[in-house]
Amino acid sequence: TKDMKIALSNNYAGNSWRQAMLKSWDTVTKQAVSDGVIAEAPAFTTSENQATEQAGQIQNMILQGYNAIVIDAASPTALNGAIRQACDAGIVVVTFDGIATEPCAYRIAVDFKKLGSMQIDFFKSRGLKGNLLEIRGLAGVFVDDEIHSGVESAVKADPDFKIVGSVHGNWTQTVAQKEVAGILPTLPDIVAVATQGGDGFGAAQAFKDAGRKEPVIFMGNRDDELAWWKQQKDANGYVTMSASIAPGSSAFAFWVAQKILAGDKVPQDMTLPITVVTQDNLEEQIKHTEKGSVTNVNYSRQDVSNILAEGQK
Amino acid sequence: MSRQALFATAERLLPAITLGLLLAAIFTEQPRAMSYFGLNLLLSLAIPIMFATLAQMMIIAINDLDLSIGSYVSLVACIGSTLLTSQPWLGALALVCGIALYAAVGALIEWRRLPSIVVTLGLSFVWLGLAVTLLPTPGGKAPAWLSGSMRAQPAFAPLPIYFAAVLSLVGWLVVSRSSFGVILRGAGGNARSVARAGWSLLGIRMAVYGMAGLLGTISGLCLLGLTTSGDANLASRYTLVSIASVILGGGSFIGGRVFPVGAVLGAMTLTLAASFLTFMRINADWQIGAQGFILVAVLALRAMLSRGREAA
Amino acid sequence: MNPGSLAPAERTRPAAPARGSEVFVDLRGVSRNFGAVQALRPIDFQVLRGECLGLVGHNGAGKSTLMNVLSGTLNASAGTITVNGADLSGRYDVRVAHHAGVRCVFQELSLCPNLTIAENARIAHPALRGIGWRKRAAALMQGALDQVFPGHGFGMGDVVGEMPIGRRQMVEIARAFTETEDEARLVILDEPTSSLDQGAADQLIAAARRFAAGGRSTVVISHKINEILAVADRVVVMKDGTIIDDRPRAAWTRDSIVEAMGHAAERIRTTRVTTATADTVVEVPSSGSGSLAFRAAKGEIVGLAGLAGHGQTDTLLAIQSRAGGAKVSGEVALVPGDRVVDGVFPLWSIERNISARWLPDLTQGGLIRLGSERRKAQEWGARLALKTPDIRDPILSLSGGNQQKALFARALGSPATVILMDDPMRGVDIGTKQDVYAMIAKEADMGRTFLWYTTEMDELYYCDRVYVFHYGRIVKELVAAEISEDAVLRASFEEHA
Amino acid sequence: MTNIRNRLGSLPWVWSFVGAFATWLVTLVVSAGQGGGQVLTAALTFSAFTVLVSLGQMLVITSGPGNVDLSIPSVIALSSAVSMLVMNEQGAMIVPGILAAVAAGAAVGLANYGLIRVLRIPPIIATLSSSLITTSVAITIGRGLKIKPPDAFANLVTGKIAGVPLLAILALLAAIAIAIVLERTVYGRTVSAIGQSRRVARLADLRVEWTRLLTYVASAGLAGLTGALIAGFAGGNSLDQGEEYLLLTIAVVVIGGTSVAGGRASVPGIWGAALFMFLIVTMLNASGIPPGLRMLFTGLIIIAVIAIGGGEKALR
Ligand SMILES: Nc1ncnc2c1ncn2[C@@H]1O[C@H](COP(=O)(O)OP(=O)(O)OP(=O)(O)O)[C@@H](O)[C@H]1O
Ligand SMILES: Nc1ncnc2c1ncn2[C@@H]1O[C@H](COP(=O)(O)OP(=O)(O)OP(=O)(O)O)[C@@H](O)[C@H]1O
Ligand SMILES: [Mg+2]
Ligand SMILES: [Mg+2]
Repeated sequence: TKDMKIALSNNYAGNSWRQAMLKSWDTVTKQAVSDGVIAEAPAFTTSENQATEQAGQIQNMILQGYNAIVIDAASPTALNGAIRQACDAGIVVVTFDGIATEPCAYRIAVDFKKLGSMQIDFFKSRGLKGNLLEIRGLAGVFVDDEIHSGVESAVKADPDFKIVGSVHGNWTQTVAQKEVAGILPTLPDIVAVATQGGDGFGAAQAFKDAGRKEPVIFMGNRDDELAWWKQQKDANGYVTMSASIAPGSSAFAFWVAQKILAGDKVPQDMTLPITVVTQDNLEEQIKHTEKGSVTNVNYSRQDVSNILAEGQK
Repeated sequence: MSRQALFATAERLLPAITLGLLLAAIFTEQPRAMSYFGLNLLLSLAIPIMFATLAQMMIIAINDLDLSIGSYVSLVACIGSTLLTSQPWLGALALVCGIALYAAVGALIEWRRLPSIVVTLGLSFVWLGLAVTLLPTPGGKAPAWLSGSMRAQPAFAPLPIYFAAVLSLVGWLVVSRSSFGVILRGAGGNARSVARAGWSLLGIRMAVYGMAGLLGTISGLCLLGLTTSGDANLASRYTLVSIASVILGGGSFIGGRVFPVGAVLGAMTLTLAASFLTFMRINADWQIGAQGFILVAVLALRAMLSRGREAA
Repeated sequence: MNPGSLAPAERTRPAAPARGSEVFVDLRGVSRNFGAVQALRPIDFQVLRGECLGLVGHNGAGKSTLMNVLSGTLNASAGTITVNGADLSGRYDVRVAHHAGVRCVFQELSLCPNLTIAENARIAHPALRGIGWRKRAAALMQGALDQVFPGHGFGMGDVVGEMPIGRRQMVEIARAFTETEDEARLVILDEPTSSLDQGAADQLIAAARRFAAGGRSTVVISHKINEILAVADRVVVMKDGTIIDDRPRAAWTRDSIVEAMGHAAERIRTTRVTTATADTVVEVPSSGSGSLAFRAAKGEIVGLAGLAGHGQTDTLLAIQSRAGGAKVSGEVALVPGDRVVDGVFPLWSIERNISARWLPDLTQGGLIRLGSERRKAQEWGARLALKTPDIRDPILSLSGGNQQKALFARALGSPATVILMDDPMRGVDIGTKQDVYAMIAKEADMGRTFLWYTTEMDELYYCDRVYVFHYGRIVKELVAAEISEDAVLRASFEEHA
Repeated sequence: MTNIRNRLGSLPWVWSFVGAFATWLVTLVVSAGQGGGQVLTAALTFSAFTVLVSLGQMLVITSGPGNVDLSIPSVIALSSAVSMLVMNEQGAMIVPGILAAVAAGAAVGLANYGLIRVLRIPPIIATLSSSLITTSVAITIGRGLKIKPPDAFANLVTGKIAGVPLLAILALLAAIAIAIVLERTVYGRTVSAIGQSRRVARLADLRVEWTRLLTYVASAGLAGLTGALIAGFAGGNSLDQGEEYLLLTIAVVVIGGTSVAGGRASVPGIWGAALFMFLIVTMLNASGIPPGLRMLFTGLIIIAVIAIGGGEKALR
């Protein structure tokens, strides 16, 4: 595949996760290019976080003659038209993180439902019981709905928990902080907060400001979230957990695309493991996380083969 | 022709010139784009933007601004991918209601003399709320006739070119030539004068908003035909894009100065400007900024021409 | 356009004024108030068929308000309106008025600036629609302009906003005379000549006479008494919202009208004793072939004459912004004439409008002293006899002439030593004009320089020197003794190389 | 009665406070009277940011029809990164950090004005373009990394005096200062004058272009300051911190009674509308209805308040 070209189509660059994702792509593809694995692998970001713009971007990539397009999709369905056109033009399409439902595309999915339900399972395992606050993402977006339905079904199945409040934090720390601060005074005691990532630290700040005792806040993978957790852990033995999707998934997707181009057989649907930080490996993870960034896993070609092989079993 | 007239003509032709320049740049960078297939790919997403732009232009013609057109287009796509497919009559009814609501908002704005900018901002939440309620997670499916017709491959030129030509012509006839268009632009130029001549500003505003609603509806359906499924946030950026397109096309925010042909060309230009970036290799950090530079460059051209005209 | 409406020119005025005494419009007990301001006290007002009615009165007398009621743009607070024998009270509005044949050219011009001449005709006529409406609209306007202002030189595709105010006024006047399925039976002209030069004003007067001769009616409002005397069959005088006098033309003289309006009869015009000094304060180099250089001295009153829109305003604006090589020593202030476009801040009070030019001088430690601002504004309001209950009222609550006075106060109250006046007496009543003339003379005595563009020939006699403009060039300089209507006109119409 | 209505009509900002108060009452009812005081404290804190940026937006909108500053979100992203980089977690660098943030904002404001003046780009598009460029600069500078504020700074911006957030006091002072500027300085009067007509203002010898320049610089400068404060408050900078202020500032300014057509500003309304916008969200969140309906009601409430308050009074 040394004379082939792979492009990354990205729809948003405005937060640390996406920045880390782009960085992972950059690191891994630079290496791959200099190793002569691939001819080139540029990344493109739309100026607006919008499916229509990304669809246009993909159409241009078709014209540019890339052999494969790796997509972090703005919408699971709205790009289907453009993806179909790409497939028709003989281009390999791999979607990750934000996946697309178009059957011809490869999907590197994260089980977002599980990301929701595992939070409740964790609270349960901690022996908690009572009122929950749920912080959701951006309304109308696939990921938000998936995680939410995971949380919701788990809570429904468990009489011990009740969601007493729900706000939309838009995966943005400041928004989460603002929304939680607003609703908090109207809520009874909260034992735990279910989150979607990027919002845990904001929630913690809001609780602190309101002079309330911080409940168990499920964390994402941002450095600030882990740092706060560590600080609480050292101060008073605070226990929580973090689960997220690693920005290195872009590297994962790159290798998948490369393998397909190289002729390897790869399943249409793959699952990327959720990256988990626990009380025990917290310090370890923080050490590996760039300051101010997010916890990451940089997948090598070998890792990808291993994970795929495991998935086959 | 005098120098001044020359510059004035160039200024009028500016939207076409910038579009031409962009196309030329893209063709040089990627000769493959210069084909039926290539043009279709480059411009198909401009179709819904053209409609949204004309909708915005109607509103701008009477000195208002519509901050809700993007979410309205998204809502239409959501209705289209759910109700219209499953219960066509109900779906059609919902779309008609949307247009009627638009007209009602126009009436409210005139009746209470409200600033359109906040009313439509509020309205954008209403549309978005309805869309999220209807389609909490992206999906649904466009009616087959819709996605089929947007995939049509007519003879001679690709579909977007036909759309652009027809829209320009109809827009020009209705807004720039017809006797109705005069009243419309007159209301933007001097509403008091129009009212003093006995026209009902209420009627004019309702008609304008109703037409904007209709154009927005068509925009949503075209977009749905292209994407084949709905999404509550599908077209939120159309709000700003449509405003920018109207301005690129030579229109101004006040005074009833709008140009339908320019607006259509502006919509195509903006669509291409975004694509243009994909053809240039730019450092990832600067890709967003490069869009800004392109916008500035395109508009700077206009400034140069009008300077030239004034100096001549 | 109905060819009968503007019958062939009649050179001489008809001896018998009204054709029959049939009443066309009859207003009875009409009143109108704006909040506490009683703009119209209960008033009876008739217009006869075939009559040309002159309406005069001081600024704020209620003339425009009465005409607004008559044309349906304002509702009367009380009273009945009968048009053509039909009682229309209660359901009278613009549409009804238009249908009954009542047309109005408003004091504040109301064309759509973004539209062409032909398109503006469409705004006035619902019947102009369907295939070929553009052709019909253009023909309609062309016809009307040809009749009212022969030799006008307009193209029907010209955009109104790109014309100077005088030209816009011509278009709007002509539009009022156009007819489609609704005939024009009564045309109201509210200060139609305020921005017209003498030639166009004369054309209009002749056209109004012809119109009346065809059995239609006109109402003309003007502060130029000579025009009223030239055009009217009957003159009605208003004062403070009521009609105080109403006599046929023959029973009036210039002085009796002025007196009836409540002003002292005009002083005999004296040639000014110049106070010009030797210091040149304004200098504009010649703009090219055959054009004279412009110069003004300290204490001098310099007139800018010629046909309307021949570059006088541009010269004033160039001096203000010191463009085009203009050299000015000292501060400059402008009194605009086109108050809507150039003069008034519509959202502000009278006070703020007046003080806008003074702000830097009212400032102490970076803050405007509100007390002095108010005191000074009030003082200037009083000096110019501004007619308002409260200086804090919105500027738009003032009558047109009073708005103009506020603009005078803005410039005269400033520390500027050079005052530019862009035909500033538009719509100012005679009494005030006299006061302002006197004030200008006094200020000039004290060393201020006035550059005065005017379309009123009479005002040139107040000048020390006059430059005559023709197509953007200064073609003639007249010193005090040479100034006469004849000399100015001759210079304006001469062929210049 | 008509008298009262007229009086209220001339105080367009009253309605935003009425709206805010009503929403707060409903929130109390929904939450069974619980936490009313704390809701207010939270509202004051978060409205403070909104007020600071909206004051700048108000100046821009007042300076004439079609004038609006869309670069605010990107300025916040940039200035929060700049301030945190300069402070570098050192208490001694707090003041330089804030100054740097304001300067970064002012530079963007200057660029905005340059685009509008030199290239004659309509303000909406000019500020939109510059916001895209600013975002790229922010990405390049900040690399998307979050830097923590010095503890002293964080404590300062989250501090309270007698239950009243320091930030709210700052925003109140800023609002009072701007109100004085508008009413009592030549600059302020000129902003209103050019908002009504640039031509008339120029003919009245007001400094039109200088005033426009100051206005765009002030707006972006205030956004710059706010960026630093948000970074301090939120425990660090991030690229998406300003996103919500794009439309929020416009809504707050106009609901507060400032005329979109330019020329008339309303400072108290900024506070009323900022509180109102925060409390709507809180009220709907507390009511527990589904997200779609929440947005729907947000929109309807905004429209209702603006419609009841009524819009521009007819001029003559
Ligand atoms: N919209 C308004 N609001 C408040 N007062 C008004 C309004 N319109 C007119 N007035 C007042 O009504 C009175 C009559 O005004 P009007 O315009 O009829 O005077 P006019 O006779 O036409 O004066 P001019 O010769 O200066 O045009 C004036 O005192 C004016 O201030
Ligand atoms: N020197 C001047 N004196 C008087 N009026 C002027 C002068 N220059 C411009 N104007 C008028 O002021 C208004 C604003 O003009 P200006 O040229 O400053 O705007 P602009 O910066 O070109 O704005 P835009 O780019 O939006 O057109 C116009 O109506 C113009 O005719
Ligand atoms: Mg009048
Ligand atoms: Mg200019």
